[in-house]
Amino acid sequence: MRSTNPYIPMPVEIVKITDEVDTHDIKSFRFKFLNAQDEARFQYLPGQFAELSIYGKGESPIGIASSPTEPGYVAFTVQRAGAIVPGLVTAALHDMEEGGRIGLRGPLGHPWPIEFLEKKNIVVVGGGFAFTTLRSLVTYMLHENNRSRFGDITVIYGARTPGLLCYKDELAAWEKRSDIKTIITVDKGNETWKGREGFVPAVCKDVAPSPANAVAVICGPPVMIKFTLPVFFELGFSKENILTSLEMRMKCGIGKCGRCNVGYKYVCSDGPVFSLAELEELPRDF
Amino acid sequence: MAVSFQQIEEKLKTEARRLLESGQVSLVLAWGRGFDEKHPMPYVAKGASDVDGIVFNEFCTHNLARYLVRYPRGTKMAVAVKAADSRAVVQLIQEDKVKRHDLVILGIPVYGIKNPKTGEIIDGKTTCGLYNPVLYDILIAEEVHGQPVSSPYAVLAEYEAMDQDARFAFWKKELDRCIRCYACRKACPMCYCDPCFIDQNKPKWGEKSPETPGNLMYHLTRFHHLAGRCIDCGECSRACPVDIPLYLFHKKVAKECEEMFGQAAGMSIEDKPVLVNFRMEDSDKILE
Amino acid sequence: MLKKTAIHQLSDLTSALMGKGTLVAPVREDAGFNFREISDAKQVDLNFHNTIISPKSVFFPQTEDFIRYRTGRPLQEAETVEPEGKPLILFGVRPCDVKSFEIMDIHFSCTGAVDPYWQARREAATLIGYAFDVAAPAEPEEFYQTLGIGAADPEGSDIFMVRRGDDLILKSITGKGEALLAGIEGLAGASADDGKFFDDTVAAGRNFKTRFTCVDAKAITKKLEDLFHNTDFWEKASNACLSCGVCTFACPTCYCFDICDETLFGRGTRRRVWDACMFTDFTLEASGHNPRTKVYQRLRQKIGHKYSYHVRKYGVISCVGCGRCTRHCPVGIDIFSIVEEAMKA
Amino acid sequence: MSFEPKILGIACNWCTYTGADLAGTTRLQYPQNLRVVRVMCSSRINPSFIFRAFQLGADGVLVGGCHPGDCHYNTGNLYARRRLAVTKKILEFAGLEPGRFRVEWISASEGNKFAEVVTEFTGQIKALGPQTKFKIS
Repeated sequence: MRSTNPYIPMPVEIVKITDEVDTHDIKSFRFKFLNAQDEARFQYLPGQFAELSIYGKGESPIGIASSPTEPGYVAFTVQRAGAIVPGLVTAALHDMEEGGRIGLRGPLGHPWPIEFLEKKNIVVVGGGFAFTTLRSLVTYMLHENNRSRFGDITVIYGARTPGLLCYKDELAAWEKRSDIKTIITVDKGNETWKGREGFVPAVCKDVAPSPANAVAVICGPPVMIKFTLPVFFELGFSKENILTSLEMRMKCGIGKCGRCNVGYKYVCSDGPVFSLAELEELPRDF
Repeated sequence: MAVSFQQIEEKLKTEARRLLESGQVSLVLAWGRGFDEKHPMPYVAKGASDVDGIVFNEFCTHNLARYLVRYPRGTKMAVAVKAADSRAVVQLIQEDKVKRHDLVILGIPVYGIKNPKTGEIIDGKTTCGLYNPVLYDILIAEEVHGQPVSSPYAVLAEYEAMDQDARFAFWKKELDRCIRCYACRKACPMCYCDPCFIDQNKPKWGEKSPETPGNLMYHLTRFHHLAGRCIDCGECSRACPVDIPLYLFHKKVAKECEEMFGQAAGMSIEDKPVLVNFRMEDSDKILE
Repeated sequence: MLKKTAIHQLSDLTSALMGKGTLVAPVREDAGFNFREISDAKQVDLNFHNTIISPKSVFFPQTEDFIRYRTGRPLQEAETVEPEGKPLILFGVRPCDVKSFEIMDIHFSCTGAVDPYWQARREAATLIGYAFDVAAPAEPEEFYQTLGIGAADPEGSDIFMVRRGDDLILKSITGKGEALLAGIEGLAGASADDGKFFDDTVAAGRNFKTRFTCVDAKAITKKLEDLFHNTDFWEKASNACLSCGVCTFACPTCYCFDICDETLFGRGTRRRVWDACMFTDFTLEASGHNPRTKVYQRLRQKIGHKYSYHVRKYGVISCVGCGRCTRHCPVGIDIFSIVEEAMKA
Repeated sequence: MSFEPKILGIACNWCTYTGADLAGTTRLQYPQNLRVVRVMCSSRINPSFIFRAFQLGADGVLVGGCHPGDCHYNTGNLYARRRLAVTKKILEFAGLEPGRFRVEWISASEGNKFAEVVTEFTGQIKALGPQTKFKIS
């Protein structure tokens, strides 16, 4: 019998590594489970995360980038940490090759509230590599079985430079589709960049998605979130209809270790997805 | 002549009020009321209205120099110091963590301070045993003279006489008790590194769990980091919830440094800390 | 069931208990008393007021291994350390500490994910509580009365002990306790007078005065929420705080831990180690962002967590007033004084 | 079986390490118990290296640097001398046998001295027996 001990990771193997950006510090990893029963147990929805576990290094909580509509693997987009805090796990993962094996613990946390999003128009706003769980959400919604459950889908995605956009092939594919409006922007373009230039909040203001029956799902670096939230508020989105995902240092991922405690919530087990209305209830301690 | 704690308290209040009212300093570090008589607390007066909260009694053990590094550089501060505490201030000035001209040092010559936990008088056994501050701007009481003066290192004789194995057994027993709450380093006026070496994970210097290997690494390295810097205030040992006599090791290292380099920590702001200094005439004898 | 034994025959009782399972009891050590696993029945010493570190370490040890592995070996060879459920007898626990287990149960095994290590040990344990001496005054640091805990509350214990002169009266409180007590030979039967003494002590324990009286959980929860942005208040409260971890390590209801990997000579363990919200790097994220860089923010988190967030999440204050944090604080910070100040602010 | 100690050597790049090279190229015989780590200067040695070496099972630690006054960086070994002297006192007071830690100044031309020091130090460690106090079991 397999252990149901929540602290024990499941073994997975790297089946594909994609170098996402031109600075080579963000890679996507596809994992397949080594045990079929683990795969059956790993039932997740977009917005959840998992602990990537490398023995000898530690664990690192990362949002799931794949969608449950993509069977056979689970994917994560991981940035090599280390600019300020040495990231042991992410560095070790980045040094691994296809065929390498690590541990996976999850799925953890609450997903984007899919039922709440149904029948509504969805505005997905992402910045930089925080787009991972949004990529999962968009892929989920665009799946042929799911597309009819949602209204209009608008994606606004920005990065600092064209080279720093993740999932370039998929973005290109989305741009060609008629059932999703895709707006890509970069802070500063280059010679070959023919798309938009401008910061995400400004672009949101410019695009001005209608708040009618709409939910904004926002994920990005803190400064982007800080300036984007008011834009949507001004556009008329209610606080309940603005969703975001909180970042906080985590260890156990199951609401036991106390580290991600903010007010009466544990970000890991009560979040990481919160609406703006819920966030305003919490002390500003994150 | 007996020390009057009451008079010291009054004088501290007077000086604190004067300094705050004149705007000469923006805060005064002193002691204030705790939850009972026996437990006065470090206290910060930021305005004349806070001054009444200042107390001074026989249980004011804390070394307030510890708080100097908490405030932004350039903050004008007054700090109340007993003898050992003043050495910590001197040492911090030597290490350029605070500027002399930002400080008003309120020196308190005193004896008979007691450890609230044990009720014992704190003397040369667990501290440097000095009575008078080595550096001050304002003297809060008359200098203490005529009290017995003992070597702060006398207490070491018993441990130095032990053979290697007995001494190792002694330290193993003491250090194994450590629960790694880090009260010692947090109470220490000279422990200001952020992050502390033991909290680093790359390189990882020692284990985080409170077991022999990590405990030994943490404490030996900490003793080393304080070599020639420890001013022997004894705060680490008083802070320790499991009563590890850290002061013994610090005293030993201080004694060796004094003998080898001819300089005690925190005695003059002209000095340089001994381990960031050298003399051409240093001898290889110290390595023997 | 009511039994008694003479104090000087305590080692007979403890050696009988050792035959029933692992015995953990107070032991006199260099720095004071602590709960330890007993190897010699004579080690047990009931002449203590309370232990330095709380007995939470019996169920939630400071270091707990989850996985043992070898580096460079296939992942599947890693060995899971399964939670142990061997019979355990925890002897001589003070009522406030008994209460702390109930509070920890809510967090570890009754809400959300179940912590298998805590649960297994807890289920396998028989608790033998021990009343404070209600004839002597409380120590100045204690305030369990404030939180509605009596000095001789038998609730939560399986067996509860009261000292009467040179005798120790033992009463079974639960079925589990009764079964254990019935299985111990050599105990004397207690008289009706002893029974009355026991009940009187419990009653006296309810009226026993520690510092402070009565704190309303709802009121303090709200108050601390309102005070969150009052930086002046928190800076004042934390002026002396060194941000070491004594208070949290000694606390019976602090449960924060770190999960870390320690590897030596190719052998490694994934383990949890107690951590403290007072440490600077507690909330340091991989991005370098740290929401609590200042001492006042960390002290606010600690007090807020115990007296406000925990109440809102789990319905109870996460404090039992044992006074350990105050007793061991190197600078004499007293959590209850801060709570009192907060109520007044 | 006779005891073959594990000895950690930490040698400065400019003098002792080169001296060790010279000992090798001149085919001097000395015990093979020493494992040498090269550092750029003896003052680069963090005392924690030495504590850790003993924890990880070193029976002895030998530090080699330039003669005082000859440091490639002018003053590095003068700082190192003071620091390592303190390290030695700390190890001693912690209860480790004093003979297990030694600092020697060996220049690039002193291949002979290198071989002699290693021979003598190895003999000394052999006499002391295995180091068990700090070693993590």
